[in-house]
Amino acid sequence: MEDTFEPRIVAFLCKWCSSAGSDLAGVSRMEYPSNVTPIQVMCSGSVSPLYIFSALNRGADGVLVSGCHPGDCHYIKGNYYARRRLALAKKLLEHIGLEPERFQMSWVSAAEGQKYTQIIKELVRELKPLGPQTKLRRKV
Amino acid sequence: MVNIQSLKEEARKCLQEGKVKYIIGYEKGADGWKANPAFIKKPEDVEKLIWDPTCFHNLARFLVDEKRRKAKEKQPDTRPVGVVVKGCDSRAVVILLQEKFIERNDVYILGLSCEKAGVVDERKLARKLDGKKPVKIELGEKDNFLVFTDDGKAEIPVREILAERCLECKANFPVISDVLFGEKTKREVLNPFQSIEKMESLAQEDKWNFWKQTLAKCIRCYACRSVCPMCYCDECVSDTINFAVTADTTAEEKAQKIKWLEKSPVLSENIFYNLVRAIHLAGRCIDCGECERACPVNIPLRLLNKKMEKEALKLFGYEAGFDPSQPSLISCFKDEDPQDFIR
Amino acid sequence: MKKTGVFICHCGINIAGTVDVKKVAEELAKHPGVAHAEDYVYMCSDPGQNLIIQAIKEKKLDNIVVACCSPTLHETTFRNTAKAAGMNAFHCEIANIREQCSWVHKEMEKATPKATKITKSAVEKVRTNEALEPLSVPVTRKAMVIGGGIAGIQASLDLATSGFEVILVERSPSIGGHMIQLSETFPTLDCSQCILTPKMVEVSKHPKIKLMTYCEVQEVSGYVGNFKVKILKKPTYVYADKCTLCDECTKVCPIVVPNEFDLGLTGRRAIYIPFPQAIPASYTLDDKNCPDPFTTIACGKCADVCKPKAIDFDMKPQIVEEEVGAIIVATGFDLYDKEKMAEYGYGKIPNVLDGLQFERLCSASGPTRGKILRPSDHKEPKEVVFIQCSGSRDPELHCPYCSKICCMYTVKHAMLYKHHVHDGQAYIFYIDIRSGGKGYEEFVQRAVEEDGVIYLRGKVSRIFEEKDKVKVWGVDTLTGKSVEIEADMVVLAMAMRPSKGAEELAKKLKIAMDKDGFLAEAHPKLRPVESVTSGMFLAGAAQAPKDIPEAVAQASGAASKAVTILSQERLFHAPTVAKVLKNLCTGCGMCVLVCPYDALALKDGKVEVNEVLCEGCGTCSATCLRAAIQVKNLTPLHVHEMIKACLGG
Amino acid sequence: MDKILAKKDLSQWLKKLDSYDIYAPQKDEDQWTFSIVENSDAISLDYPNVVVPSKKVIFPQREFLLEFSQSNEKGYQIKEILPEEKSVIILGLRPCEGKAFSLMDRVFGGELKDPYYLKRREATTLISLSCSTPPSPHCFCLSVEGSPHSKEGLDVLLTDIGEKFYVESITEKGNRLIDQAKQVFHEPTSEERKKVEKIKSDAEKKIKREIKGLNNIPAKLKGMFDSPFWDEESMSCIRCGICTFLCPTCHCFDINDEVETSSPMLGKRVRTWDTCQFPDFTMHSSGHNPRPEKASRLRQRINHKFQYFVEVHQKYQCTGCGRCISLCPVGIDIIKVLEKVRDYGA
Repeated sequence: MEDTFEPRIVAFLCKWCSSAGSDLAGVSRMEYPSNVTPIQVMCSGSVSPLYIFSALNRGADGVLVSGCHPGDCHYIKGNYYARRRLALAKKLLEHIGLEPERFQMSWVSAAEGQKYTQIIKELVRELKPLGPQTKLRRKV
Repeated sequence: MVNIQSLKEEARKCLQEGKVKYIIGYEKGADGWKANPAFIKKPEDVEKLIWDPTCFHNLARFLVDEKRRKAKEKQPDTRPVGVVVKGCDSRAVVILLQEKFIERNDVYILGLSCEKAGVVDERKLARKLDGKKPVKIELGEKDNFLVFTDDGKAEIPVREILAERCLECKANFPVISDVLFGEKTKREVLNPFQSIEKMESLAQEDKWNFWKQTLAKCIRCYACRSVCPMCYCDECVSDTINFAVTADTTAEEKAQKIKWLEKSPVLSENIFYNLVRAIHLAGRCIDCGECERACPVNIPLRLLNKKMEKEALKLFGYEAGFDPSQPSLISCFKDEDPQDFIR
Repeated sequence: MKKTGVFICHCGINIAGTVDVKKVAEELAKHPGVAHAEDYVYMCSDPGQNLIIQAIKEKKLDNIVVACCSPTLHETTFRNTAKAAGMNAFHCEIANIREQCSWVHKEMEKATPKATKITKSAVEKVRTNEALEPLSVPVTRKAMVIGGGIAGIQASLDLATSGFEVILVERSPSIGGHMIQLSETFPTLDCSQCILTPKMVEVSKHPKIKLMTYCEVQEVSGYVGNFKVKILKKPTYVYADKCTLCDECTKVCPIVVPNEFDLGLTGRRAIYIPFPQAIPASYTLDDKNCPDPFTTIACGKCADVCKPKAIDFDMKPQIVEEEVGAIIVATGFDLYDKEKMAEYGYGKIPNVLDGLQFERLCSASGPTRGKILRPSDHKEPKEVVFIQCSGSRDPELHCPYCSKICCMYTVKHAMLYKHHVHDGQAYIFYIDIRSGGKGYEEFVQRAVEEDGVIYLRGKVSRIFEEKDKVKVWGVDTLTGKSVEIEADMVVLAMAMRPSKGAEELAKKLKIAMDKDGFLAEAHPKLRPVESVTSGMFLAGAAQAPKDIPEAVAQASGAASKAVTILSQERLFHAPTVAKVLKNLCTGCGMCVLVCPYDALALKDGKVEVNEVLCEGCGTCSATCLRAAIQVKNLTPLHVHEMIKACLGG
Repeated sequence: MDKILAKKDLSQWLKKLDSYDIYAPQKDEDQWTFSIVENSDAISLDYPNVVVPSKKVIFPQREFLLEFSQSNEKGYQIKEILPEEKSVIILGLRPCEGKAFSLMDRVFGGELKDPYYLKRREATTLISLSCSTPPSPHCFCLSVEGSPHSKEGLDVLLTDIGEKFYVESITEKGNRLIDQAKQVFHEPTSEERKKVEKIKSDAEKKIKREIKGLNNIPAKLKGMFDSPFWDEESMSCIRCGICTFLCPTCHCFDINDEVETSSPMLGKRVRTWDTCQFPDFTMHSSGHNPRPEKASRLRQRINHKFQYFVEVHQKYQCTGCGRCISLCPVGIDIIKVLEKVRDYGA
């Protein structure tokens, strides 16, 4: 399972820091696994818990939300709201028995291509042993 | 001790003086022992009002209907509505005020203190009586309930049949009211989160197996959201069609209704619905426990809401329903909010 | 069904090298609603763009997706291409399959499906987009500059000379900032006041500059091009127009307090003129010290002796309201707090000074008329120890960052000292010497070679007083020996901090600060003089420690940035702002609380968006429990569709 | 055909029927549910009303109608999905639920035939247990042309006569089941015949609740359509779906397309229970909602059961099982409502 299974990960990246950071990773030709499909949002503060639930419901094996470091938010405080809102969502998902690794958050600045690369690598490494996420996935 | 007579008197006065439109209280239900919501319009009807350990309902829920009704009236009667509230219900009123759903002068709050008790848990009671049919329940003198059944009377210690939510209640008397009946006797609550701690101690997989079985039972009758005063949205994000629609709603807007989850009562969609409800009630749920009581298939919904309540307190020092002027849980933050879970 | 066109760029081999672009095109052609899909070697080239325009026209496409590099690079290019083909700009979306795909993966069989997903998700997004036109607002062609130091002065002059009205707000009684306190400046050693005062005079004389000293910005509302500012005019109790500068008042004033201009090395009266060349040249009665806080008696002597009757004790604070189109923040710096450097005896031992105090000692206009005498006994110090990085580069205890100018001004200090005291010896404790800058390294060399300044690499462990000496214990990490110097005076190159009150101001202006409290620029490289809030610009040490030439350069940069706004009749604002679905809104006001820009307000129980204030961050929409407020073209529906596409669902 | 079956032999009989999926009431914490029998000891026939009635077996809350796909090459494609051929037994449902099926037969088997329902109904044999004591304090079957031992809609009716069941086979389907295990069935003795009659008549006496003068109500309702009565009565209604979802006779449904993947487009058309109590039940795409208030929805529920259905099928669409009364979170009592209708304006 571990070596064959390729987790499908959705990453919500804020435009100004994390998406820019992931662009930098590209510009610097860093390499990381291809499991993550990014969705660019304006600010991590705009990520509703529904987005995470929906991604898991649609069969994501893992979800990442990444924004600017506290204090660096392009919109001054959006990431602080994200931090609070998504902490609750994470607790809730773990409460119903979802593996904590399945939903994670990170702060990645526009200068942290290296960190972004690292996070994706770790994310994939952690998700592989878990196998496919079937708990919240819809079966039509 | 709450004096029901003085409640009736106050109610009568309000109605006679035309100070309120009507009064939402409790009356004996058809089956003879449980309370039902009562809508008292005439002074003479105040005699119907009762107060006993079966007054489960969170009557703040009906303020939502009242607002909708008023919105439709041509010349709305702007007098307040009188509403009887327990401690938990009063906190629901606080949330409705905090979220500007109602204004303070829309309601005349008749507060009842639960004092040393609260409401009974029907299921616990049924187990106790096993088969016997209750006809009347009263709060006894010494921390017990007097349960009258078709054959005689039983004295049951409060703790044994009291509803979980009352055992964990943070304020067993109204935090907001225009008149208060009964004493503000703070009941000692050892651990307000007892019920979920067992749950929390489980391994991830056991948690999952528990919820898998439990939520598979959900028939999506939506009694939980229907009975909840906080679920006042005209259109719920989990509804698959939009009906908060007016003449000027464009076809495009209608087409844009998102189908986050399917109507099918299958596990994945049931979980989605319950996750959405739990997260939307975070920092808003005041643990009146009505959702859990109303659920026909016994889903322990408090275990979801209580978890959010606990985290709100633990992570952000936030308690719902005590201060209408405070910003709601997710519309504020502190610089020192925890972020150890963030890479 | 809407017809979508998809255009996949090879970017030479940048994309095609790791992504099978043909395959992506095939896959997308199968995607419902995709009426056209093709790949091309360089989509951004003229032929590439023409091919897009052609396809739009021939296939009557409703919207297009260009799968290429990051939208930060060519989004504008292709949106203009779409416009050229008569399509609304917002019916064009970019799928980033280079930076976020081809450049970070090696195997084609993995990069290709990912590129496909990214492109499909862009297709789903563009299909959900609505056509939008930029919002346009008129511009108030007038600027405000906050802070009257060299940066503020330079910015004001540049703006005024470009023909725009400027309001220069300074909280102290005179402009000039810290630069006016300096004696000489490195590396040229020309006199600071001599080069600054002409600019100060120019400011005071310039017809387009409204100078507002002893004033503070109290409230800022509005948005780029249309800010409304409330300025608090603190009472000076002296009518500048009547005052003849006869100085009679100070002679009779009984109250003496430490003189800020000399950093407490001298005293001044409660009624005073900050320094001889102050602009505006006028006296100020400082009401913190008069009436005497202890006796609470206002003696009134000054008023008695004032022939022109320029003094008015009943002068009241005023609020002045102004409208401006752009704001430049140049609030400068302060030195690191005395208290925090107690370990170096700073503030306790009279002969331990900070850099600015030393500047005053060297300055011809200073307390000692330019003679270097130590404060305790006015003797000439024969041995002086200069300590760099006092408070800088010390993440554990003090400031983590490098204050940048200390290396240079310490060299200057040592040199000036030698020029005054030829038989004296100067020691400098340092971690590194950072002398990047025109003529800087040569300057350092000169100090060592010509003036015999002794550099000791290492940190000072202890400073204490012994008899009339200041003992300095330290280590020379190069020789490994511990050093003990019996100094007559110690000068600390204190760290630079954002000036006091900068944080408060930043909150009023709604501009971000970095972790050290300096004002944050919009982009560290590409937008170094813009704040994150459009229409507000940064200049000088308020943004980061910097020396005079840098401050001046940034000031001119900020000014020209401001001109890009002021020079326009109307401004255009991105139309991807929040919209309210009135049927769903219950008026709970949660979104109003979270909006960083005060762009939302409740009206008749529903929320309303001030579109020009809204920056489209979407925090409101994630807060709303009923999705009643959404950002145009990035609504929950957009995200929902993108999620589905990303997961092949 | 009447028989006797010793209770201890029930499991034997069921063994013989292992080709069937057997649904029977089984206890799960405080509640009973109809679920497939894994081992016959789990069956508990002495139970109060099962919360979710056995209608869920023949009229499932969710069922597939067809699957569809769409691609740029093949265009749209559709394939019907019919219920799988599988014989089913529902054991131990109450007579009122059997009656409920007979009512639903009129809906799904009328001039418009519903293949999904009918196929399942055909494949299902109903073995009911008559109520010697009312399974709910709110039973009122006698008032709505039912009885604790009604055979309507059933194939077999069991009556508990102590150590044994008195077995009455009503249909061919019923006979077939009994024939599969002849040896465990015996001819009833005349005592046993008397005993069962006695038990049945006693059972009727034990039913506490009733509505008098129900026959005038349909006409009365007709006249009360626009009456403010409904506003009054619905004040406490919270517009949840309990009363209708859990009513053995309620059969309204909604149809949705559940899309599996959108590229290529693939999905199923799904039928799920719906209820007149939900505000979106009557929502028109125009935005017009003919039943915007809960008053009109409570009225609909009562009118459908006691006026419209009567007009079309000459039957009340109610079996008196009492679920809607005992499960309503705010204690709305259909009997009280009907009595008030009866006495309204009198």
